[in-house]
Amino acid sequence: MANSKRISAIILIIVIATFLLSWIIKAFNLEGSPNNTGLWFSIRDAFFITIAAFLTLAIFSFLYKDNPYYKFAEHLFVGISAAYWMCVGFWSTLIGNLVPNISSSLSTFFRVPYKGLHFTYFVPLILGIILLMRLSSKRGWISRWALAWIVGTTSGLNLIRYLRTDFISQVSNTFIPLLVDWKGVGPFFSHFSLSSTGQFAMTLSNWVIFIGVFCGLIYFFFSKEHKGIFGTASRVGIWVLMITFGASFGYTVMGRVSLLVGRLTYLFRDWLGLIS
Amino acid sequence: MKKQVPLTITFIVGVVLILSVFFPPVETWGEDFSLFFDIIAVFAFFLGGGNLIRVHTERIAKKKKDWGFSIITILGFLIMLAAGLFKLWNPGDISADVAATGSLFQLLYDWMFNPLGATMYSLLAFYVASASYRAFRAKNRDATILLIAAFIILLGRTPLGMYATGWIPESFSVLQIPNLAIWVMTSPNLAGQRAIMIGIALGVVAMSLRLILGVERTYLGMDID
Amino acid sequence: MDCTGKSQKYTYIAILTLFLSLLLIISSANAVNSEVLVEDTTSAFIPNAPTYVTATDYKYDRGESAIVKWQLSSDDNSTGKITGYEIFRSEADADNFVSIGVVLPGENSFRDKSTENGVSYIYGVVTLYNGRTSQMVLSEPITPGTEIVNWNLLNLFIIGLLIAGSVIFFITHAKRGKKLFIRKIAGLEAIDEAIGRATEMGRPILFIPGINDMDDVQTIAGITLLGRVAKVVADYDIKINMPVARSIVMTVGRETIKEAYVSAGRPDAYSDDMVHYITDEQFGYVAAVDGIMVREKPATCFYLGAFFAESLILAETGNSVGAIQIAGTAMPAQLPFFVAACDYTLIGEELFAASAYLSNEPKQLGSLKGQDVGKFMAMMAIALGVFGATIAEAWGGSFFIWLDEFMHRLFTITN
Amino acid sequence: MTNIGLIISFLVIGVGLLWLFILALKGREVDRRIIFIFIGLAVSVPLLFRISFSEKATPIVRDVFYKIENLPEGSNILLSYDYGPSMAPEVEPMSNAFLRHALAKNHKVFIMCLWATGQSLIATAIDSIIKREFPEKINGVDYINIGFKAGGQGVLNVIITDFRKMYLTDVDGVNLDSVPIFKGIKSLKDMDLLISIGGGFPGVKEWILFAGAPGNIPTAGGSAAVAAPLLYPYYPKQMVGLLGGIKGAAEYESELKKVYPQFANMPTPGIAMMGPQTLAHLVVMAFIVIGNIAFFVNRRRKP
Repeated sequence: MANSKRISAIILIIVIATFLLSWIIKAFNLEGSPNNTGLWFSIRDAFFITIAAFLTLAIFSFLYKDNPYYKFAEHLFVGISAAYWMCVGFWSTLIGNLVPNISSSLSTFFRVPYKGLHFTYFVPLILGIILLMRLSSKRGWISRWALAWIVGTTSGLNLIRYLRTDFISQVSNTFIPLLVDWKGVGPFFSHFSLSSTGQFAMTLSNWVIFIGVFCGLIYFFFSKEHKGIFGTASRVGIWVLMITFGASFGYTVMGRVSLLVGRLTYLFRDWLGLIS
Repeated sequence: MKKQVPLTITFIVGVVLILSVFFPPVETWGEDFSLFFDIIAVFAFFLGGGNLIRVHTERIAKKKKDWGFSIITILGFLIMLAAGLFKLWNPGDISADVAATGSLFQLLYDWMFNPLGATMYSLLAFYVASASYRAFRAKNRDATILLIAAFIILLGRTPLGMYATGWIPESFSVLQIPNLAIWVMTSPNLAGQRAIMIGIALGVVAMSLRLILGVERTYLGMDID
Repeated sequence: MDCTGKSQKYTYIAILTLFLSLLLIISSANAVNSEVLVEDTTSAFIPNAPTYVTATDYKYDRGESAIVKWQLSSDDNSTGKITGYEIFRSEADADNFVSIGVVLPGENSFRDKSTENGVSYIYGVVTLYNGRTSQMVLSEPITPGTEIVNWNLLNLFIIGLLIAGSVIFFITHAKRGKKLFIRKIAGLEAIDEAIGRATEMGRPILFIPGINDMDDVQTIAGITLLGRVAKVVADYDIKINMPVARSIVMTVGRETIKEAYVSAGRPDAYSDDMVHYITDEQFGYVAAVDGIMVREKPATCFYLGAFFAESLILAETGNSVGAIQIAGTAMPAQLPFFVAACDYTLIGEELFAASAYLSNEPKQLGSLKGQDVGKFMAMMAIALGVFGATIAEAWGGSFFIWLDEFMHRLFTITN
Repeated sequence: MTNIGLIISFLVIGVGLLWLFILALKGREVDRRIIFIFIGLAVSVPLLFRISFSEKATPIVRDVFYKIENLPEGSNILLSYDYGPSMAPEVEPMSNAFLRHALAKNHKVFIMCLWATGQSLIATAIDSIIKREFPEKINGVDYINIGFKAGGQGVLNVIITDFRKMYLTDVDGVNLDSVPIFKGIKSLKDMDLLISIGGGFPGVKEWILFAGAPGNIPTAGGSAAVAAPLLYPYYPKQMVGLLGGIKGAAEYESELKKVYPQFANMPTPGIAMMGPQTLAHLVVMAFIVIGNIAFFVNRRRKP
């Protein structure tokens, strides 16, 4: 047990030493660079750049195994992000919308245009305070009144919007002709081509969309046994869904990789200065 | 009493917001109810912060596992909160943008919040790679179709696809990998996503209806015990 | 074909006829208010002002916008002499005309979006040709007002009524104890087989209900399926391990498993630490679950609930310890990884159907059937619409052109 | 420089893949951390040697570009920064490209966000792009930053009919009634184009559901790659076009440089990231192939 404590102490010393070293080198580096903004700012910016780099490495250390440095960085992140959202929300919506409608003295103090006293704005104020009562386990049940307003608004807004744009519009988007600028069988084969903007590609595309949507809906249809024609249609449906998942898979891999490229660019360029 | 009042609030708010679409005079009410929802949403941020403080102070008080790191969470939280609420180092006056350049709030965002958040998610690139090597198998027909489609997209979404199949003449240009990737996205993917979207839309309509009419109450029953 | 099947067929036919008859009423309502403007073309002479300017209150809003229409200036032809039209507005009594918009040649209408409800306005339109303007032609004064009902949204209201009506109908139908038919869910068999494997190999089952709280429908469905797994676990005394990321999910999970043990007549075999809380934080939770998987080497892993980026890490570790993995989630972004890495995946609504099938709860069953009516409507409409569009495009024929137009107007919301 | 880099990259990656392939064939379990090092190298090497490829815009990206390009000068364009640090590397090149394009076309740019973290991102964008590259643009006349409001779809449901009910001032506390750019702007319906940049919730989908479709306002999107496939059903009717992931950003940047010579030497982070991105894709594909070959070989070996 003792020597593992000693190893972690050594690691800690090495980390702090490299941190100070990197800070000093970065400070000189910034001081020497053409657009330096004075000694104090170089030291401060060098400190911040090094902090950001060490926090990045602390999170990457999770890849080796869960360790105290990762826990430090992760706990710091949880604390900072909670406070960040609180502050921006406070200034933008509480001061920006609530205060101008309930008190003129506060409005002048915060320099926001006073809109006159609107009693209806006390409804969200009271419900908001009630929501905070959830923190006390004894009188927590009253917080459900505020939760009710949130659930009511979300449901009321979602019901019509999803029905209109995700159901009705998607159905009308699928009213597509299965024979694109059709001039008869002769012309269709006479200038037949596989070019991506050709008539064949467009027609095939419309067929795939129609069959894909129709069979996809059959796959998610639960009121009829998937046997016979219905069974084959639902199997075609699952094949189309598999292509859809394949596409999402490809895009997700692309997305995750570019996040890593972004972080490594920071480390190589802003911190180590290996690339311009 | 404990259940009746919330159910009526949900019913009234839900119905007013639905009517505000169909009856223009009710639209003003719809705007106000949405605005009140936005203000309550900020109190929900405060609830999140309060919860965080409660959990971590409790962990420190009871010396639970990793209680030392809870101090870091609380410290980070308080420093950021002070920087934001008092607009420390903020060039402007009290009504200035909380994230104005040069303010401590913006510095902490740029140099701590941003690297931590970005790096946390960039870990996934490593996990995607290791999962690709160890877990993604063409075990059955469905998984095979999935992996083939993924290949076309992965190749088509990078210049590699163009170099590999750039030579194919225009009259067969559908077979060029980048065009094939575009076709996969705008036909089968579009059809599959649309079928899923219609399914989810009907699910949202049904669930919203159950919540407004009070048939669905699990969000209420959560903390009775 | 039991009797419920036959009565179900009648309900569909009833809904369908209701659906079609109501549609006829709507289409006539829409056809009435689309005016047709006659274009007049006179001989070209020195460019002059547009003629016959009219302003009308924009229908179905709170008096916040008006439509200005005019007939094109007689020289607005392909020679391109004029560069456009400018629209002015002034309050009826005061004579202060202010420009509110410029449109390109060939356009004959403009929508003024910022009028005050109840104030009366006069609109003027002039023809522009490179800087100079013709004299202004005025419209009659109009006062934009609020309409009570927005009739443009009648089709949205009807379709919404049909879907909401069928959901409510089936929920009340189920509440009155009537049996509602749901097809066999292949996923449930896969779950039973996976549990069977755990009993053969005598190794534990790992159950993960997602990382969201009980307010997420997917977590509720996950807990319902836990009920089925717990029943078999209680009967054959298999070790179950359920690490959770939310304290409320822990309490509900414990109740579900305890109930299964009690109904299997072995309340003493149940212990609370089968279900244990780890942390709310996404990656911290996944790291801990990975540790459990590697140590205990479960025979079967269940991932049923709401998952985010961590689905990838779970499925990969489960694969590496050689467990059979059954996943189920409605998160579109995570389905590809579960499908590629797990043995069976309940895709989106299948998770909810399985939960409704098992729980036989009226609200879940009824809403599932109501959604099926919605899907049935969507399928019929798409078939009709595509049929009409294809024939109208390829061969024409007045009926098909009308059908194509009618379906488009019915399923397009203009406000 | 770059072609040496290309050779070294392919060498490093090729040798590594071969070694992993042999291990897999022997059915040897490969520790997850070795693969981590491998993908780390596969991204770092091309980054250090600055390998980049040329890009050509695909239709779904071109539609957004030429929608902004063909709008008459001085049109109203709304940019919404709906993302945070977890998506910034992917979508920040898009928001910078949109900002440069709109300002180069002298459109009026209204900037807001539905994510709290957007407020810091906008402050950085205004400093690094508007103030530095477009010094002649005046705050409150050519562009305005109205910042964050909490509530997501709740915000959209208000500003679709009445901006001033939700936004009384801009982000610096200046009353909107006294700002020239907001004269005559009553609601979102006065915007000629809405562009939402993001990929989470609230994001492009919420802008289409709660603003673009009900208000009949043209809406375009710039989304993280994860969310792009889910938005295709809206294209082209409910969504003018979409930039999906870093590839979308790179395509838009290449179109911008082609049409606007003044941007010849502007930073193009999107194109710069496509080099390592391409090689990483290659490695992931190779992993899948190797993994599956080993899977089938081992399955045949065991009964």
